[in-house]
Parts: sequence; structure tokens; C-alpha cells
Amino acid sequence: MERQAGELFEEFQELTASEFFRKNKQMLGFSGKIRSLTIVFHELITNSFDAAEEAGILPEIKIDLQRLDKDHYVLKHSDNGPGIPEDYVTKVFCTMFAGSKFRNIQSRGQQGLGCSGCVLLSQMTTGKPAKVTSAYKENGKIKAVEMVLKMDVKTNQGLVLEKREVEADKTGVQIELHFKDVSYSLSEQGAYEYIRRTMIGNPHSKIIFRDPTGHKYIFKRASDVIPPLPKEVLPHPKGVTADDLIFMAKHTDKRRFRSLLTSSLSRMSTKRVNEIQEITGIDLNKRPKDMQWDEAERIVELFAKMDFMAPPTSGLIPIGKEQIEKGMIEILNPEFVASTTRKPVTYRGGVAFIIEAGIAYGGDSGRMVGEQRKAEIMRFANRVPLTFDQGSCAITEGLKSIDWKRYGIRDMDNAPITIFVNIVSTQVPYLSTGKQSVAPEPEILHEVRQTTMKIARQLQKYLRAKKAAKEEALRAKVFDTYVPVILKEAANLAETEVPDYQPVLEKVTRRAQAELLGEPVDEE
Amino acid sequence: MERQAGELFEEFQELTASEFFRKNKQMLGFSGKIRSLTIVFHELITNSFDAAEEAGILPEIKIDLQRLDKDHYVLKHSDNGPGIPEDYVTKVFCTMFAGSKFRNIQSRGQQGLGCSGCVLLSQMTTGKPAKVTSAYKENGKIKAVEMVLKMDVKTNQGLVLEKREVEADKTGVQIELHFKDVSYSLSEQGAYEYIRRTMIGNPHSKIIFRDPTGHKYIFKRASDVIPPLPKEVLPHPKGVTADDLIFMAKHTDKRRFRSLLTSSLSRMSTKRVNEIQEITGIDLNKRPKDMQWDEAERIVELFAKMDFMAPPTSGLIPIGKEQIEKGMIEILNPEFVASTTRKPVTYRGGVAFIIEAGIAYGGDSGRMVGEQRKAEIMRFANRVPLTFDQGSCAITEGLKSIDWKRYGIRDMDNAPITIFVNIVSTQVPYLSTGKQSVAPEPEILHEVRQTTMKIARQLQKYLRAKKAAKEEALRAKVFDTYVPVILKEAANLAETEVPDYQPVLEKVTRRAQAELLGEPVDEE
Amino acid sequence: MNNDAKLEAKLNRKNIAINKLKSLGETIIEDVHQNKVPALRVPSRGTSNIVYDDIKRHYVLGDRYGKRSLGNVKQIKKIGQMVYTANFCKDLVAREKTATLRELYYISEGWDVDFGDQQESNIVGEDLEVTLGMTREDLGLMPEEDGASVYGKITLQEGDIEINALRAGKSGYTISPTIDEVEFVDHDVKRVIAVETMGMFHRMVQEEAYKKFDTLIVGLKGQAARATRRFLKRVNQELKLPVYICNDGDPWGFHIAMVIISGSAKLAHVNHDLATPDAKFLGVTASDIINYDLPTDPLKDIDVLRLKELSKDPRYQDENWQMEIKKMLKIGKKAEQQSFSKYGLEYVVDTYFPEKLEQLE
Amino acid sequence: MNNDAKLEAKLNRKNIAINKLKSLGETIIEDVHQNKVPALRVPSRGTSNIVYDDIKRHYVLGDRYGKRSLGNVKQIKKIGQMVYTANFCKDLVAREKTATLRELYYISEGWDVDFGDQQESNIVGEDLEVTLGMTREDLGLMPEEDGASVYGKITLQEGDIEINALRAGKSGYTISPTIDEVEFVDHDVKRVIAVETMGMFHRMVQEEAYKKFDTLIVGLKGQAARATRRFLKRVNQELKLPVYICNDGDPWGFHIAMVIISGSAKLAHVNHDLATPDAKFLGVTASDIINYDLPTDPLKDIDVLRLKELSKDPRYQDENWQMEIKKMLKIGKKAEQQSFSKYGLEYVVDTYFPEKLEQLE
Repeated sequence: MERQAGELFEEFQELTASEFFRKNKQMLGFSGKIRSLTIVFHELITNSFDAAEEAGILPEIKIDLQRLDKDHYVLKHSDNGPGIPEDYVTKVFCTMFAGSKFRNIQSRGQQGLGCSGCVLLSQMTTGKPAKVTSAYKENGKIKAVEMVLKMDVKTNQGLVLEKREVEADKTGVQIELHFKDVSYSLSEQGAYEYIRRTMIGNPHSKIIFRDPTGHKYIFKRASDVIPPLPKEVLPHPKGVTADDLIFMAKHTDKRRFRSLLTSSLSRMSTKRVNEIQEITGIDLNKRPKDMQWDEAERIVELFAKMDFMAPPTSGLIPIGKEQIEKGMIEILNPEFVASTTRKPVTYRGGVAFIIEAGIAYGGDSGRMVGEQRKAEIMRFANRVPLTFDQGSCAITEGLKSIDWKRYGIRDMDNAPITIFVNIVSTQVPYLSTGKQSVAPEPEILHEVRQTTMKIARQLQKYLRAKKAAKEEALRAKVFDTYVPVILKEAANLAETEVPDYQPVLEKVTRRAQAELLGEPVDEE
Repeated sequence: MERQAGELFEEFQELTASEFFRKNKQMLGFSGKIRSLTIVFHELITNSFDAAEEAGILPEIKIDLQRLDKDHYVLKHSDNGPGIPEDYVTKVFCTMFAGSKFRNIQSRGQQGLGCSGCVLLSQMTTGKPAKVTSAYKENGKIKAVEMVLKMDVKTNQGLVLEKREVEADKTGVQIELHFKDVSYSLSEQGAYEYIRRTMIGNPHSKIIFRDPTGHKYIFKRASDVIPPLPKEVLPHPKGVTADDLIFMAKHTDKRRFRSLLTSSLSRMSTKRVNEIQEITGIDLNKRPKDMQWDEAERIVELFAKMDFMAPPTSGLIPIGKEQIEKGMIEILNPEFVASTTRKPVTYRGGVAFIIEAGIAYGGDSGRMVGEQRKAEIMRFANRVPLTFDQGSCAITEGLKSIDWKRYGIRDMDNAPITIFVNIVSTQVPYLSTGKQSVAPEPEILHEVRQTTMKIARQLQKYLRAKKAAKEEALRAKVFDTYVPVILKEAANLAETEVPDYQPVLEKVTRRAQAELLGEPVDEE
Repeated sequence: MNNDAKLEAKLNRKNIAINKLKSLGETIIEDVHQNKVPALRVPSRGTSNIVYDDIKRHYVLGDRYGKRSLGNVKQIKKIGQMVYTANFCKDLVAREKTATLRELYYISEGWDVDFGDQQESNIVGEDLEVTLGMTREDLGLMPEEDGASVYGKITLQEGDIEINALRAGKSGYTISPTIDEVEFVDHDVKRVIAVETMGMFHRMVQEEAYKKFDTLIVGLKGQAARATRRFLKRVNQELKLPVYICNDGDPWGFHIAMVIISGSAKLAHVNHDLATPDAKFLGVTASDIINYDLPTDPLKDIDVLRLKELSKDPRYQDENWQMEIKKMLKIGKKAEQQSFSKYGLEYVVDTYFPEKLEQLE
Repeated sequence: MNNDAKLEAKLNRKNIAINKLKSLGETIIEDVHQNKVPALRVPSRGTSNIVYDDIKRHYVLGDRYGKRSLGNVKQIKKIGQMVYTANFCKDLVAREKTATLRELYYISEGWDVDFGDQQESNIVGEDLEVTLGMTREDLGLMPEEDGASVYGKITLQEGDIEINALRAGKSGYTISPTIDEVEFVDHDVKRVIAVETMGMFHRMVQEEAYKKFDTLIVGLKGQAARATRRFLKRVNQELKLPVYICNDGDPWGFHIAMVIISGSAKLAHVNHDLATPDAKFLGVTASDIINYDLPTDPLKDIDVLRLKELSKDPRYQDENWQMEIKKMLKIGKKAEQQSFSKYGLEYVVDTYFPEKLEQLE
């Protein structure tokens, strides 16, 4: 029995983003009990960090995780950031796709889903509202408001259930959320390990964490330097697509396409624009809105052929050698640590990135598995620990491809080593939705290898010196023991007296020392 | 230098779903050139199937894929479905989160992202608009309209660039899209294989596909039976969460919670509602909107303890044994085929599902790898082929855990076998965002194994009979050859004449036959 | 035995072999005449049919049989191979020739029922042995491998040649596979000492152990060949000489000795011809390792496993063996024969052997 | 040689060995007197110092040296081991005794510079050989393994014992490691045929090949031991007897022959004493496989690999070898010596050997 189209479309409807993600929470990373909780920690911590740093404040976060029942937790998360103005509180916590991080800027979070996603998960699993206190400065004075919020998924808006002004002596945001169907775990993918790694990547921050058993961990600040704020950088010509150009053209306030190009792209001089006009024959004086797709496409094709200066890297703020080492020493208490931050380079022709890496050896480096310490790899993107999907990540792949034996590490997997790698970029090329692994672009693989190999050589030097010291003692003993008996036996063989061998013994000992220290040996 | 919160929120903005997915297209499954194109095929084909079947029409799809340039393709996709009323065309193709499939119904697609996602990808990679022709019946007459559409990502709405009425003699939708950055491949994860598998899961459909080389594949219909339309089924009490109850309560038009329960859940009688009221002490006469979270939670907890009839399965429409075999015969031309459809059962306490499986052996079964045919597993969910992430899928896991040697397949991996498994459910528990693998719920694993083992026994019987026939011929020959020469040699050994051995020869041949057929052998 | 007696014995052996082979054919032909499907009963050599005989002190076959029927597709080829092989052997014995199993395998190329591989022909050879109750040497099928080297005052006769094992070179007389055709003519020794390695053999020759101990020296070269075991049994039985075995001090050395003493499970059907139950294990024991403070290697996993197997083996149930196995497991060490050289090359002959022989005799 | 000359030659060998060993000690002590760090120059045995000598037709060592210095931590232990071993050997030679490498290893337990494992003591043994330019047999260090079996009309003298290899038993006379102390007293043969397996050896004895071909039969037992190679060289040189080698028809059989003919790379420093460049490979060749239609096995991957290696080996550059290797690769098959039994046990002696000898002589 055939039915007409009209009938069939009676049930047609549109969903809001909140409704959609309510049905598809795994798209927000909420799949599995342990992972779900780690994602919540991740979203709240990165948000607090970004806010504090943007406001020029050394981040300090207090987290209190209580277990009420088997799978039921209450999470209190408070920061010392600049706070959220009252008007924006519901948007930040209750509206999907709302945020301030949609620019071409190096930042930890990026999707505009983080905080509202946590509230959605809380509400879906417990029905409880979120309690938010925001203290912020307005006209130089601190104002604080406490709100109880629910998310209305039908409209993708927050509903304020309660609101009252409160007293506060410093700025910051506190949020209290209930969760069910999540689980706190000490495993490598659990919330605790997430915090520990976060501290290594962010030694300028302080986190006080009370776990469900009531144990209080204080992760101290290893450095008092607030990282400089990353600047927004104009996209590099080699990094834009035709669609990007058209999108810019549609939303610009420039009157001419040429001025759009120079003002919206980096490394784009008037001279270059003239060249483009000449080669493509496109009239760049036309209004941006009149730009055609095929014209945009021809321009992008030309970009690929032109030489541009590498993208400006003022937007990239690495952690830096000193800070990385401070962080690793604070957390791992190693016997040796080395780190380095490379110069910026680009992948896919125009996206700038920096790789920095650190190695810690001995002490608490590595991960205890049973009785033994095993090597561990800590991956970071813009200081954020990457916890899942390590298999296909450029960082893992780069590190695994290194021939560690060349650096004096015979059995890499079972060495007491922690390797830290951070990729810094305005556009980290993630492999998957969850942003948990970095695509193995050839340039990134190359940098990860080079960076790590450089510090591995330092580790090798350290290990070698340690071994050499041991050996020197051994060698002196070897000569003392063997020279007399061998000469006695040789005399026996020659059927003669044992000669005075003291001068020869001294000679060989001297020579052996010289050899050990790499000095020239006098050959006879 | 500290900055105030107000300053920081100047750049705060909200995105539409389209804007969001423009920046995060990998969340729609568009990652990698081959995969992107396969996902496009998948979205368009499933949409056409669902539409045709809902309207009671045997689906017929024509696909024409042209390659204009290295990575540049034009895809023309047309179906014989009921068409889309003019007013809905832009919504279907240009609005994210819009669709008619958000009910608790067995369907192929489900997210409201499919068609609009394809248009977004086309537009992002080529800047070209989509060309859609929709022919549909209105008041019994066919009306057809051709539209050229763009998606306005800023508003998540379609922009009609051109529109004109056209002539049409039957209903259906045709869409023409340009793509770059995609790739047509014959690999297991490519578009061609996707169609081939689709045909096995949907033997009642017809697809005519012209590939980029101009070769025209006609996948003929193996069956003329339109599958019955799945009915919407009320959720089973064991399958709902507290959040679901609250959500229902909020959007119902019932006046009392008790009537909400009986009308919104299956297997929920008045007697049951009274029980619930008695045990929980909750007044179920109250208005749905007054239902508190903890009350909903207590009701759900009680559901878990109560015995309910299994969920109604009228909503589940399997392909069916006959249809599966027709499909496999049509496409694989095997020397042996067997299939079976199991009775519905439930997982996680309340979600009904059906597993059906088929095995084809010989002919074109299996996959050519180099010179050799290897076993292939075809996974389906509600008739839709699952192409990616096979590793962790319940179907793969279930099949791999079978001891194939017990069924006469010594080297499973290298056997000319195709195994087909389809899971039918209103809620297939997908593992990942891309809906490409089924979570290994214990009940599903169990069903996959049982179903497959049942038909594997039939295959074993077939293989055994085939082998036995071969052996019988062989045995007769063995006796004919050996008995005379052995007796000659024995006579030689005994230094005597060769006796007349005809009777003995007949005797052994008779006995061997009996043995082969499992009949009792007369022992001396 | 005088020469006539010898000749008679030899002829006798030959006739018995030919008759037994002939009767195999007769059984089959007789079955055909009686219109029965011919079948041969072959004593089973499966582990469950191999029994340790406490009285005989070696393994023997039990009384279970397998069938080779002309009416069974799987067995018909085997029965064919047996008949062909029997004919081949009958010819060998009649012509007083021998052949190796390898040659048998290649010869079968010309048969209507040939062997698929060497393994198959070996099994049929054994089938014939157990079915007829004769050793394969009796049937003319010789092993490839030569037996041990023998040094010392013994005179043997092979055919019409007399050999003095003190005058056959420093490496001594080599026991050939046809040892049963060798006669002991004369000897002037009081005992036999068999050693595992040729290194030790040469040491003993060099240190004149044959004079010091009035002994034959037998260099086993590892696991003793069938011919060697037959030789040791014959010198023990016919010449009433005590036999001592000195091997490496590890489970493998123990077992080389034990196979000489009590036979192997695999050859249960011919152990009555091969085992020398009165032979004695002289060393190296775990006690020796401790008492002589020998240089050792740690036991490997496989050594430990093997020792534990031995401790359950019926042949090792005697108290002494049990004690030595336990002791070795406890110290976790093994030692080679040659490790006595730690105390100088002569030590083993000058000190170790005299002390141990005194203990045992 | 008469007896006096023999004795003198023997004493001479003994004195040379002792003097060479002594001078090793003297070099070291002299260095100390001159206040130099003592060091020994040991000819390198690395592959790059092993050269095929076209004139001598075998591998020889080149002129590269390595150093063992008392001033080098890694070398000091080696030099110590060498000196201790030299003293041990000097004592052996002086007392006219021999020891195996295994015994040397255990003896070293009492030294101040002992060996970590057998491998180490083997290497030092070789170091001593090349440094002094003497074989280790000259230094009293004997291999464990006995040499080949010899059957046929030859009389040898070991010490004061005369041995007739036709009267030493069916398995013949066993070449002992001390072959250099054996004198050839008398013989009545025209040639020597060496065969790879004892199965073939016994076949030849049984079929009286020694009579038919006036030949010595030598049973190599696989890869020829040093003593066997020395024996073959000596019969070839001293008795001017042509030597023929008949092995399995596969790369391994080829190479067993080639090592007898041209020596091995590993023993380049003693090849002048071991190689018999005039010895000839009789079979089984790839041509034989085809001409005699022998039962074969397919070449395995490793066989093919080995054949390809051989084809590049300088010892195989002769036209005939190249042709046979190519042919074997082409037919992809190999055959064993014993596969001639396909035509009956006697065929190999009655037909194959006469035909092949005629071709070669």
C-alpha cells in the first residue's frame, strides 16, 4: 500500500543540539564509566586553566570528589579564574555550541561543548541541577552570584531555578555536579592519572584534589610564571581552503577582496596580492561577496605554488624547557631529566606547530606494573594530556620508531623512564572525534623523533658516564689482578725468572685511564 | 596583568549545528578520502530505502559517479521513493538535526545528520550547490520541483538559489552533488563493496551503479517482497532511565502519571501501575509535570526488580531466511548456502533484538586476496552494512570465538566462505560515534554464536557429504588395486599359488561401503 | 662353542627367520581359502601396552593386539607393505645379506605398495619385528649407525677374521650392526666399563685404564646403539663380565645408562635381547658432584622436567636412584664426565674410578 | 721411512712444538725487560682475512693481524688464557699426552685466568694454532670426535701395533684423532673411495667393492672430521692414491666433498695440512639424478639458498661445478646416495661406481 509523501512528513521535526547530544552522548566522549569521569575532569580543568591564564592569573583549582553510592558521585570543582559575568553563566553551562574559543588561537579546549556537556551528563544520569557560583570583577569590584541551573534540552537554553547574590573576596567559579554511571579509577585512563599528567604539562598551576576515600592530594606549583597568553594568529595562505576563503568573504566588513586577503591572512602583502591578481587574472578589487568559488579555488591553488614565509609563531606558546623540567622533577623526582623545545615548523604546508619533549629517568619515572617499573609515554596537545586512543597517535608512533638501543636503553619497555611530548599548535590535527590522538603527519612524526632523539642523547651521555665511573674502578682491579699472574705464567713458559713488572703495570693502568676518558693513548 | 571577566566575554558567541560540524566534519564520519565517499553512499542509500519502504514501494536506486579530476567527483543519486514535499526539501538537505527518524523504531539511519551532512561536505570541498529534483504526489497527482540549494551554515538553513517546476511521470528524489577530497575505491571499505553488501542485506531492492570508469553494474532484485514496515514500539520498562521518564513526563499530554506510564511504556498494565504505587508509595495520580527525579529513579529501580513480559517484537522486521538466501545466491553464486533467523530476545534487560545469519560456501563467496579466496565477514545492523571498526564489534568477536574446526573448516581464514550476520533492533547498541560496530553485550554475543553455529552445522553436513562421495569412489579403487597385488605377494611369500580372491574382494568392497554409510559392519 | 656348533646356530637362526616370514604369507592365503577377509594380528606398541616387568627388570610388550585387515582402507596399505617387506627380508636372509631401513625405503619404489616416507617404512619394519617376534637384525634389516668403540683384551671373530680389540688402533674396535654374527673367541679382562663420550674413552686408553682395571673400555658415543646394547648384554651373559656405566652427571646421562640396564619402552618387543639388568651405573652421580666438588652447570628447565619424569619412571624406583634424583634436584646442578679434569687429566683414572669401583664391587 | 727416521721425525715435531710454545713466553718477558707493554700479534681469522689461494687451491689466511695487549682490559684476559694454555700444551707435548678442548676447559678451573665458557677456550686454542703456525693436534689438543671408518687392504702402525684395515671388523678401522702419529706400513690398493654415510660404507663392504675396485672404503659419517681430512691428504700425498668422494646429491653432500678437496674457510690456517686438492667428487651429481632417474626429494628453500651461495663460492668456480649447481637448481630436486637401491641393493656397486670411475679416470 503506497503512501504519499505528505503523510510521511507529518512526523518531521527539528532537534536542538542539546536534544541531539542527549541521544548521542558518546559523541561527547561519554562512553564507559571511567572514561566519562575523566572527560568531565578534562573539560572542567581545561576551562579553568584557559580562563585564569587569559585573565593573567596563576591557576589554582580545588576538586572534591565524593562518592555517595556505588556509581553516584558529587563533584565540586572551583577555580581562581576571573569568573563568569552573570549574563553568561547559563550560556557557558547550559548551551551547546556556545563559547569564546572559535578563533584561530592555541587553546586547550575548542569545541564549545565542554562545560555544557558535563551539565548534560549530570542531568541525564541524576536529574539533579547544577549549582554554580561565579565571582567576578565588575567596574573593579567583586560581584558574586550563586545559581542553581537546569538545562532545557528542548530549547538548548539554561533554566535558572534559584539565584542569589553572595559575598566573595576573590574571583573564581565553583560548580557542583552530581553524576551516576561514572567511575573513579587509578588506572592509566582514570581521573587521578589525568590530574597527575596535567600537572606535568602545567607546572605553573596548583591542584588540590580530595579523592573519594577522603585522601587529599596537593599538587604544588613548580613554577610561578604564567605562560604568556597566545595571540590570535591570522591563518597562513597554505593552510586555508577555498571554502575558508568564501566563508571569510561572506562574513567580512572589508569592501574589497584585496583588503580582505591582506587583513585576514598572514604573510599576505600588497605585493603578493598584486602577483595573485596578475597570475590569476581575477579582479581583486571586487567586493568580497562577489567572489566566486572557482576564483577562490584558483587562488588557493596558486597559494600552494607560491613561496610564503613560514606562518608567524607568536601565537604558539610552548611550555618551555625550564618549565617542563620543573614539572617533571616535581612530580617524578627523577635521577635524571632533560627536555627541549624545538623551533616552530609547519605541517600540510601552512600550519605551524612546535614539538617539545622531556625525558625523566629513575626515581618515580615510569609506571609501576606489578612489581616492575615500565616505560610510560605522556602525550600532550597544547598542555592537555591525551588519555585515549594512543595506538595510532603520531606521538606514540614517533617514539616507538626510535631505535632506543642506540641510546643505551636496551629494553625500552621495561626501563624506568617517563617520556613527555607536547605538541603546540593553533590547529592540532586530531585523528578522531574525541581529540585523543594526533594524526601522523610526516612533519609531526619527524619532529617528534628529532626532539626526542636529541634529549635521548643527553640521557645516553648520563647513563654512559654513570657506567664509566663504575668501570674505571673495575679496570684498575683487572690490571692489578691479572698482570702479575700472567707474567709469572709467561716466565714459566719461557723457563726464566719473573721480571720486575711494576713499571709496566703502572703504564697500563695509566693508559687504560686515558682511554676511558677518551684521551689519546700513546701507542708503541 | 589581570583582565576582568567582562572583557574576556566580549568574544563569546553561539554556533549553529552547521557551523559546528563545518569545523568538526570528522564527527560526521568524514575522515579519510575513501571513508568519506562510503559514508556519502551510505547516507543517501539508506535514506532512499527508508523512504521507499515507508511508502510501500520496492526500492530502485540509480547511482552515477563521475570523476572530473583527480579527487573531484560528481555523484548523481536518484530513487523511486515517494519524493519530498517542496516545503521539506531544504530542511532535509540543508538543516542539521532535522528528520523524521527520532522515534523508537527500527530504521537504517537515525541521526538527522545524514543528507545535510553530505550537502555540507560537498559545499565545503567544492563550493558547489546541490541540485535536487523531488517528484511527489499531492492529492493524487504527481508534482515535481527542481531546486538548486546551498546551506547557510550561519543559520543552519537552506538557501534556494533556483527553483522551477518540472514534469515527472513517477515519484522519487534525485540529488546531484560535487565532491573533492574523496576517493572511489574497490577495497573492503570502499563505496563499491558497500553497495554489494547492501544488496545482500536488501534483496528486495535494485541498484544500478555506473562507476567512474563508465562501467555499469546492475544489481538485480532477488525478491519482490517489500519488507513489512516496522511499527513504532513503546519502550520496555527495563529499557528506560530516570531521565527518560522525566523527559516523557515533561512532553506528555496525559494528565496523570499513571496514564503516562500505561500509554508510554509497553507491558505496563493498570495492575502493574497499582503494584508500583503500592511498593514505592508514590502517588501516581499526580500530574506528570510534578514527577520528581528521585521518584522517577525509584520507579526505574523497581522496574529492574519486577518481572515483565519480554518486549513486543512487532517492531522488529528481520530480513528472513528466504530473503537472505536469495540475496546471497544472487550476489555470491555459491555452491552451498544456509541461513536462519532467530527468535527475538533482549539485552540489558529490556531491548529486543533479533540475530539472523547466513553462510555461503564456494562460488564467489569469500574475498579474493591476491590469488586466494579468504573468508569474509559481512556485518549488518538493520540491513545496513557495517564497514569500519570491525575489530571490537560483537559480530566479529562472536564469529571469531567459534571453533570452526568442529564444523569441518580447518583453516577458517583461508576458506571460500562468506558469513552474513544482521542484528535487528530498535536500539542497536553501537560502540562508537560512527555507528560502525556493535557493542559486545553478552546476550548479543551469545545469539551471534548460536545462530551461526546452527547454520555451520548444516555447512558441515554438506561438506561431509561432499567428502564422503569423493571417498567412496576412492575406496572402491583402493581395494581393486591393492587386493590382487597383495595376495600375489603373499602367495609368493608363502611359496604357493595365488588363490581365487574374487569373493574376498567383493566382501571387502561391500563392507567398506557399509562402513562409509555408517551401517553396521559384520565382523568376523 | 666349537665351529660346528657355531655354524649350526647360525643356520638355525637363518631357518627360523625364513620360516617365520613364510608363515606370514601362509596365514593370509589360508584366510582367502576359507573365504575370510585376511587380517594380521600385530602386537600393539602403544604406550598402554608397554609394561615394566619387575621380574625381568625391563619393559616388555603386553598382550594387546592391533589388526591389519585387507578389508579396511586405512589398513590395506599397511598389510601390503608388510607382505612386500617380508618378501624382501626373506630374500635378504636367504642370500645372507643385509640392508638398511633407508635402502628398504628406496627399494619399495619398485613395489605396487610403496612407502610414502621413511617414517612409514620404519613403522612397518617394527610391525614385522613384533609380529614375528624377531629382531630386525635377524631379518637382515640393519641400523645405519655403527655401535660403540671397544678397547681392551678381547678377541672376536667376524666371519673368518679374528680381531684383537687391543690391536685395532687407538680408537679401538667398532661394534658393527651385525654384532650377532660375531663370536667371542678369547678375552683376558675382569669387567667392562662403558663411558658416554669418546673424550673419556681416549682418556682411559691414554691413561691405560684397561691395564689398571683389567677392563674393556666401551665408548658409547651418547645414547647406546642397538648393536652396543646387544654387545654389552652378550659380554655380560656369555662371558659373565660385570658391566659398569659411567656417563655425564645429568638426567640424560642417567638415562643412557638406564636404557642399557633396563631397555627402552620403544623397543619393549626386543628388550629381552638388548637389556642388561645386571649392568651398574657407576657415575657421575649427584653424590659424586658433591663429594668431588666438581665444576657444574645449573640445571636447565628441561633438565628439571626430565629428572621429575625419571623419578616417576618404574625403572628408577630403586632407593639409590630416587635418592640421587632428589639430590640433583636439590643442588640444582649437573656435571660432565670430563669435569674431573679440574684435578688434572689423570685424576679420573687414578682416583675416581678406583674409589667408585671399590664401592660397587 | 725406516724406524729411526720415523722416531726422529716424531722427536722433531715434538721439539718444534715445545720451542714455539716457549718462545711465546719469551716474547712477553722480553717486552717487560724493555719496559714495553707486552702484546702478541695473532693472525686475524676474520672473513676479510681469509683468502682463496688459486695456486694452492684452498683457503689460506691473509697477512692481517690482531693484537692481544696486556694494556687493554678486553685483551688482557685473552692473553692470560693464551699463556696458561701454552703452558698446559707444553706440558702435554713434553709428556706425550693429549687432551680434549673440553678437558682444557675444565683444567682451566684451577688457573687464575680461567675460561668463561667452552666457546672461549676453543677460540684461545685456535689463537694459539695461528699464532704459532701449528695444528692443535701438534700441541696435544685433540678433537673429541673420531675420524672416519676405513676398510680395505692397508696396514697401519700406531705406536708398536700394526693394524690391517681389512681385518679390523666389518666396520673397519677407525681413524683416531692422533692420525699424525700413525704410519702407513703397507697397502695393496689403487684408489680411495670416501662415502658420506655408513649405510653406503656397509653396502660397499657387503658387495665387496674393496675387491672389485682395489679400493679403500672410507665412511665419512657426514662432514669429514679433521683427522679424516688429514688421513685422506696423507694417503693422497704419501701413497699417491687418487681419492674419490661419493656423497648425497644435494648442496650439503657437495660441500662435504669440497671441504675435503679445498679446505674450509674456518680452518684457513691449517688447510695446508688438511686439504686434498686432487681429490675428486664422484657423485651424486645433478646429472646422475637425471641419467639414473633416481628417486628424489624436492629442494627445500634452504637447499636452494645454499646452492646459490655455493655458486658464488670461489671453490666452485670450475665449469663442471657451475654446471651441476645450475642443473640441480633447474630440476629443483635432490637425491640420496642410497636412492640407487631403487634398482636393487647391488646396483650402486655393480653399475654406478664402475661407470662413474671410468668417466673420471
